[in-house]
Amino acid sequence: MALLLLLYCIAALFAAGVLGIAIARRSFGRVFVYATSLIISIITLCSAVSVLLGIAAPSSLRLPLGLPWIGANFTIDPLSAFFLAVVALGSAAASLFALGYGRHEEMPERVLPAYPLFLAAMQLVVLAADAFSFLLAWEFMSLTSWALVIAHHRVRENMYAGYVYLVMASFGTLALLLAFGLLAGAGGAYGFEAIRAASPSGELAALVLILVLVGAGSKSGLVPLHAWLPLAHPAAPSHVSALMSGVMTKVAVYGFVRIVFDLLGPPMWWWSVVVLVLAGVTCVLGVLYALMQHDLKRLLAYHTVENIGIIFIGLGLALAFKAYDMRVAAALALTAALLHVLNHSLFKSLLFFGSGAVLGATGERDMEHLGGLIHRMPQTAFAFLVGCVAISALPPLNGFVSEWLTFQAILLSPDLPSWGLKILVPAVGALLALSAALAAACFVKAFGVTFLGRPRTAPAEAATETDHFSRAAMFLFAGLCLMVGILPGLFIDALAPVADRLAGARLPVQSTIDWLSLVPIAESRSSYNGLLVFLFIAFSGSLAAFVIHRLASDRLRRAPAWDCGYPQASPATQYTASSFAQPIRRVFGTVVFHAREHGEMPPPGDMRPARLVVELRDLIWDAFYAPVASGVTFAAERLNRLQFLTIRQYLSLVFSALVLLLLVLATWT
Amino acid sequence: MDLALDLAVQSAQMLLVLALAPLLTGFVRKVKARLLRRQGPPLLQPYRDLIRLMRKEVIVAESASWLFRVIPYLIFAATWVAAALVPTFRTGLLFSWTADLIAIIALLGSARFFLALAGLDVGTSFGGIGSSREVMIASLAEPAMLMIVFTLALIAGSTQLSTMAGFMVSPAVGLRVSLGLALIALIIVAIAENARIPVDNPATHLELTMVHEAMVLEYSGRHLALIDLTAELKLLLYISLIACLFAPWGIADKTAGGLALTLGALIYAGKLAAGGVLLALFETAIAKMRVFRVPEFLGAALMLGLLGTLLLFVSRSF
Amino acid sequence: MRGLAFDVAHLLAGSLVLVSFMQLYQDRLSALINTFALHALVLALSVAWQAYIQDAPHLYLTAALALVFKAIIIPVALQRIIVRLGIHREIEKVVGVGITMLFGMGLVALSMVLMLRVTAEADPLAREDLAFALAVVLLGLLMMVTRRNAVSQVVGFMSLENGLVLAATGAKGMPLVVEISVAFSILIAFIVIGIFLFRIRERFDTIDVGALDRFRGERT
Amino acid sequence: MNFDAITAILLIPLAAAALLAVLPGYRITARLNVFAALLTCLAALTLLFGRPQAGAYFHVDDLNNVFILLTTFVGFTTSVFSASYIGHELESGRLTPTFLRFYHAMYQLLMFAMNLALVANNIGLMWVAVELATLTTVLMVGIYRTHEALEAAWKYFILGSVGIALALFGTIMVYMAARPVIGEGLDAMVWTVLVQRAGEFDPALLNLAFVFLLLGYGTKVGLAPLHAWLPDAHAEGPTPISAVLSGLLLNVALYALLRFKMLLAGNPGALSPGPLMVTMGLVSLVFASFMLYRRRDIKRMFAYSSIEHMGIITFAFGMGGPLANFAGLLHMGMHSLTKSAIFFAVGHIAHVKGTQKIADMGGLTETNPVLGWGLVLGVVAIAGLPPLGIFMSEFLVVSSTFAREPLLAIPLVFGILLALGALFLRVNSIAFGEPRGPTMASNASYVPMFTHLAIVFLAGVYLPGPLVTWLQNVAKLLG
Repeated sequence: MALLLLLYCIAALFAAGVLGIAIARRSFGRVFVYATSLIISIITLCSAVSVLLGIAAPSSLRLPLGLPWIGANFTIDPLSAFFLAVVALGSAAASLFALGYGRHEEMPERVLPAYPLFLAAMQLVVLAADAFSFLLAWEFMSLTSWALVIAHHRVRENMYAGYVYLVMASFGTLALLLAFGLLAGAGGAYGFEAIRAASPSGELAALVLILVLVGAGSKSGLVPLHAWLPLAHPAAPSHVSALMSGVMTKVAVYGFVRIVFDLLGPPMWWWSVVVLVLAGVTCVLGVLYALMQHDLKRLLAYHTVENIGIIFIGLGLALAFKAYDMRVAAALALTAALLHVLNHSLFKSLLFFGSGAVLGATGERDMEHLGGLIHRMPQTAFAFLVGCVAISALPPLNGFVSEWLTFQAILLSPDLPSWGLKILVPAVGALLALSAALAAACFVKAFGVTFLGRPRTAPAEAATETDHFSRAAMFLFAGLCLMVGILPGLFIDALAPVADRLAGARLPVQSTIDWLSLVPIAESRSSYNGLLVFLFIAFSGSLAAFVIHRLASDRLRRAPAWDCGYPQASPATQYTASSFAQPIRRVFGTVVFHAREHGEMPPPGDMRPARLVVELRDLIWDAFYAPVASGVTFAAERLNRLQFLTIRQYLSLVFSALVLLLLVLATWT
Repeated sequence: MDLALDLAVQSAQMLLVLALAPLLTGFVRKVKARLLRRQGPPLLQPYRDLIRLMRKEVIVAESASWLFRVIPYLIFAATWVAAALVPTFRTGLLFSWTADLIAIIALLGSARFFLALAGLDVGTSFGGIGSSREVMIASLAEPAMLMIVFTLALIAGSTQLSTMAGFMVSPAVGLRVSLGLALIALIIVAIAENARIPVDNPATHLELTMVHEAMVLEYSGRHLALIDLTAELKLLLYISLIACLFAPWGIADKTAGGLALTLGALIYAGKLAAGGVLLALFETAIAKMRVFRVPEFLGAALMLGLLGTLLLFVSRSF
Repeated sequence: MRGLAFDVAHLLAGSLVLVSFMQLYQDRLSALINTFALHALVLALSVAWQAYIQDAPHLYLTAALALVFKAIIIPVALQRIIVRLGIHREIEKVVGVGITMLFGMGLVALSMVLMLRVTAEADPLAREDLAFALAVVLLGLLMMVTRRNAVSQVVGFMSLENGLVLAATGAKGMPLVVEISVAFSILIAFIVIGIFLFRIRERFDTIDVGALDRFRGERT
Repeated sequence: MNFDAITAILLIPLAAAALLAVLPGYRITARLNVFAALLTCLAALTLLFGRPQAGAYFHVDDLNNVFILLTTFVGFTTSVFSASYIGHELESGRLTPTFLRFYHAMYQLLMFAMNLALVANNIGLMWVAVELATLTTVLMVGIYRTHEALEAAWKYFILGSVGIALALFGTIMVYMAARPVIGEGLDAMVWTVLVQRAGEFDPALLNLAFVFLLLGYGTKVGLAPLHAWLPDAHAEGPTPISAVLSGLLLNVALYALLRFKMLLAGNPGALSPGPLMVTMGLVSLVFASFMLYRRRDIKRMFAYSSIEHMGIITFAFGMGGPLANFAGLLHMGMHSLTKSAIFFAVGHIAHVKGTQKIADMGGLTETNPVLGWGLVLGVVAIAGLPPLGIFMSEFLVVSSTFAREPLLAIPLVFGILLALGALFLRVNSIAFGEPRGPTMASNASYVPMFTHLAIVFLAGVYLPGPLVTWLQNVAKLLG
């Protein structure tokens, strides 16, 4: 009985959290909490995978908790099993990483209790099978992660980040609450079964879609609801950042998929237009924002926004195909999206682990203060490099596979009857291509500035390789990135039941194709074999090396770098992150960020150096958030006068209320 | 038997591209020189250069990391594999299904990714300038390339080069606006990708104007040789790509016998020569543009590609 | 007899409304307090008359209460307060008399309209009575709103409460009337004592409620 | 009448009040106070097992049974809290022993008044009880004799009296409406009789009556724009009284309102009270949420949050229907428990920090972890975050409303979100960040606070079946 076991695991996590309050300050507290989380996550992972592979049967369970007349319902079906596996995998790695990384934590009493609760909440969301339990878990997830974000509460930015995060999260939850209100109807049939049975009518369903898009979007970071994400994710301790970016956003995606693909009934074609446009904008804006950052963790957070965009492109395509009952195409798009969910959770967690290791070793998040770490932290550097290649969608790693599948799905768009989509989808494809290329640029910058070159500051100079727990976690995920990249067929087959359930069709079985290559539709149409590509590259590369070293020379001399006649140029003369991004900023930034740069010349006699000042403006914040904030402030300011009236004026308020009501009564018939 | 033949052809192609690449570069140089009424270096000069460099010892900067030494082999391998999968004189190569056009482009992308990293590794400002400009150019060239792929793939209903080439020779194609746009875009991208004039000047060493050369400034000896060879391979790859997509005539197909193969090979050589001449003509006719004009140049390519894709739906309805 | 009973009750109630208007008209405190005494007197009469026609002896108690407490003790007390405060000929209005009067008219009309909606089978006496009582209540409230001085606000409150008593006594056979009127008298006593309190402890140099603002919280 | 639970819950506080008025000494009186409250609570518990049948003056049905239990329980826990609180006040010299005696007497008197209002079957009696409760609280609000306290008391007093007057007028009119049907005399004021024959009353009179009752009792509930007394009364009075005010008195007033709403609901000709209550509820909610942003005094802030929640509850009852009513009842109970818990915390915080100014507090979770996290937990609960009880009730209100009246749900959600934003804006600066302001040791007992929070948490995840069926009956009763 997989489900029962899973629920026991969740209960154990809760217990660990409560226990964590007591033992947080003790020496063994860290080890206990993280080890427990690790073990439980592994158990969860196993049972989830077993359900996904059909070894254990899907099942449902009803506990006498939550809403009395509905109870707390839990179900594990392929969809939730897949996402549960993603969650558990991420949690396991994060716990493993934290076993070592947690040593750097100066406020364990604020992290240790909330951490297992956060894990438990995420697993509960995926398992919940009625609106109340779902939203309860969902909001509890926000709450616990909020507690983790503000763990280092003395830092003002963290408090601000936590505040924005909590408000946005509640905003999203309320949107979902409204959506469920519509789905459940006035009778309050909150069970997913009942909702499925009563699929709402056209415009009602459309309203639900919008609300879900707002709710899940605000949690997963769809532009323009992403504002909290780059604030909150970096603020948390790195293993938690990894969880929030790599896993929690996926739970949000799960919410979207569950409601829109499962509960909401047949879609209309224009839904996909909404989703696709939002998604396309999201992925390009996300990567552009990222390019402008030089805070490593914030850069990664913005890339989460980009990848969420990519995932939602897949989902939007799936909606479009599903609306026209093109099942195989829908299955392809959905599979692409889900595979990218897995991939992103892998390499984003990996990258956050890497940044955490750097943070632990140097105490720096700002790339401008780093550099040359590849010499001092070679293993971390290698793992981070793998993550960079993967997230830049380069073969033979996993990021490329899912984006390749998405492109294949895009290439099926001509068969769509609707002209709007015919035109829109290739445009979205252009956006996707653009964001992929920009992502590569961005990670050249991230890796190059952080790990290559010469150290820019003393801490970077003094960095030492991180502990073996952290390295184990990183190499685990690096290996998985490679594995998904070269053997995608296995994972796609595992996703088949999900696609079957939600899209009504499945891709051809991949694992039986010779050479384990990837053939979504037909070999004449398109195929890709990561394994062979990997082997060819390895082979020809080593062949070249061998031949050259054998037949030509293998002599090597170390010498100072070519200095153009300016001896011992200081490390400050290296290219910095912002100077690296400058050409791209000039190409895109002037439009997207109103980027302005001007030289700041000190007056003659002033010894200050001349500086190049770059001004960027976040148009989305200016357009959506600033007005709301100022509006609320204004209204509060005005209404606040009512606090300072005289008794007589208060009486006149009462009096006018009375007269008003009497007048209403006099005119009422 | 059949498999053996396929294997033979496949390896033949791999060696062929490797062998022809320097020759093509030398040819282009020669033609340019003649156009400028110069004698020019002998055709085989590139081979000599390569061999000389191979023999030299490598000088590596103190601040360079292991990555710096691995990267040349890596990018060479990636480019070579990519080049090996483009049908040159025969379609339906044994491993053609390993990577479709998108994957080939992505392979070149990974090569560029690592080369850009190499530029940053030593920690001088030249490398930085080179890499940052390289990725800027790439960030526009790659989407443009993918748009071109879209156009062709939507026409041919496949991203598999063999299939596409096969479709292109078939009468079903007809003459289309989109194809024209795609061709122009592809040429622009090819020029940018191979760091030719007007985007970049492979001959210059005036740091501030160069991109590719700045990136590899720290390389020497066999590493430099590999990088040069890679660049030459890339040029060859792009020309044969254009050839196989837009002038697929004469490419032998899977069933073809020895005669057809040799014929295909000859035709292929002809195509390469033609491409080289055209390239040389173009390069002598035009001047290098400022770095920040390049985005507009490539933006045009991107627009053309997108336009081609969209126009499909109009022009298809004949 | 029935008709007479009705007319007298009607007359008394109506005159109560009239006196309320007189109160609105007053702008000097002492005059206002005297008018209020009259108000209380009329109320006492009307209550007594109700007691007579309903032959409900306990209502006489209420009448007596109204007479002694409201018509004599309270006015005297208030007079002494304002004399001590030296505000007995103070003119304090927020809104001009004319507007106040007009507004009062409007209120009376409103209460009439509202009452006429009541089905006639509820006996006319009670109905008319209630109409007047409502008018008196609203006028009292209006007075509290339009006066700035605490004393006159108290007066306004008391006339409002007179309206209540009128209504309560008009409601035939309503239990607890006496208790309620007693309770209210206590309430008023509290208010008056409150004013005394403020006066005795030298905290508020005037009992103009507006002055209380200085001590309102959160003003920084 | 024979001695039963009702008599007990009325007589015990009354006797205790009399006793406390004369007894000297802080220790004994505080103990006695707690003891009396406990006894009352126990007596109320017996109502679960057997209820005396309705008399002309008193009755107990499902509806007021809920309230009685809540009132007596919170009354008890608050008395425990007040024991530790008042001790500190005595040491710090803000209260003199005489005033202390007076305070305890008043506390029990208030308990008596509220219980009376709840068990009263006679609308006149109910009115008298509410008035009594108001007067006692007025006296307690002014107990510190500072300018602010007196001013707050005075404001409360005047506004309260007007409210009382309006309520009485409404009550009289209900009688007038009932008399022709039921006949003169006591019966026409007995609620159980009224509700049976409400259908035959004159609708116009009932409407008029309800308007007055809504404004009269609404003043006590603290609905905007009748709320003016509430924030200052909470801010300036002793904290236990703030807790009782927010947790209980508002509920009692709302209870009175509900009784009359049921009368109107029983009459086909009368206007449906729903829209009125919904409007006032929404106005209060949004208004209070906006007011939360500018607060500098911690107690005043939570007073405004009480207004906000009263708005939500009124809205829920205004919407009607089984779901909304259930949610309203649940929300009422949860709010009483949570808000009083918060005020417990606030009381201790004010002692620890020696001030009520939010600006002078900071980093409480570091300086006083238990207190700080208690406050955070309370705010989390009051902001409607899971897994605490208010989340459940808000879930039900919002979702059921949106399904029925989408346009009404929008301002509701807006107000809730607004309030959450304001509350966390403040609690962030109080509980987190660099520690600010002085920190004195506090010998407070956190038992009451965490008892309440524990109950709220339990209710959030698990409601026992009997309780649910009971609340559902009440919800049906409310129509």
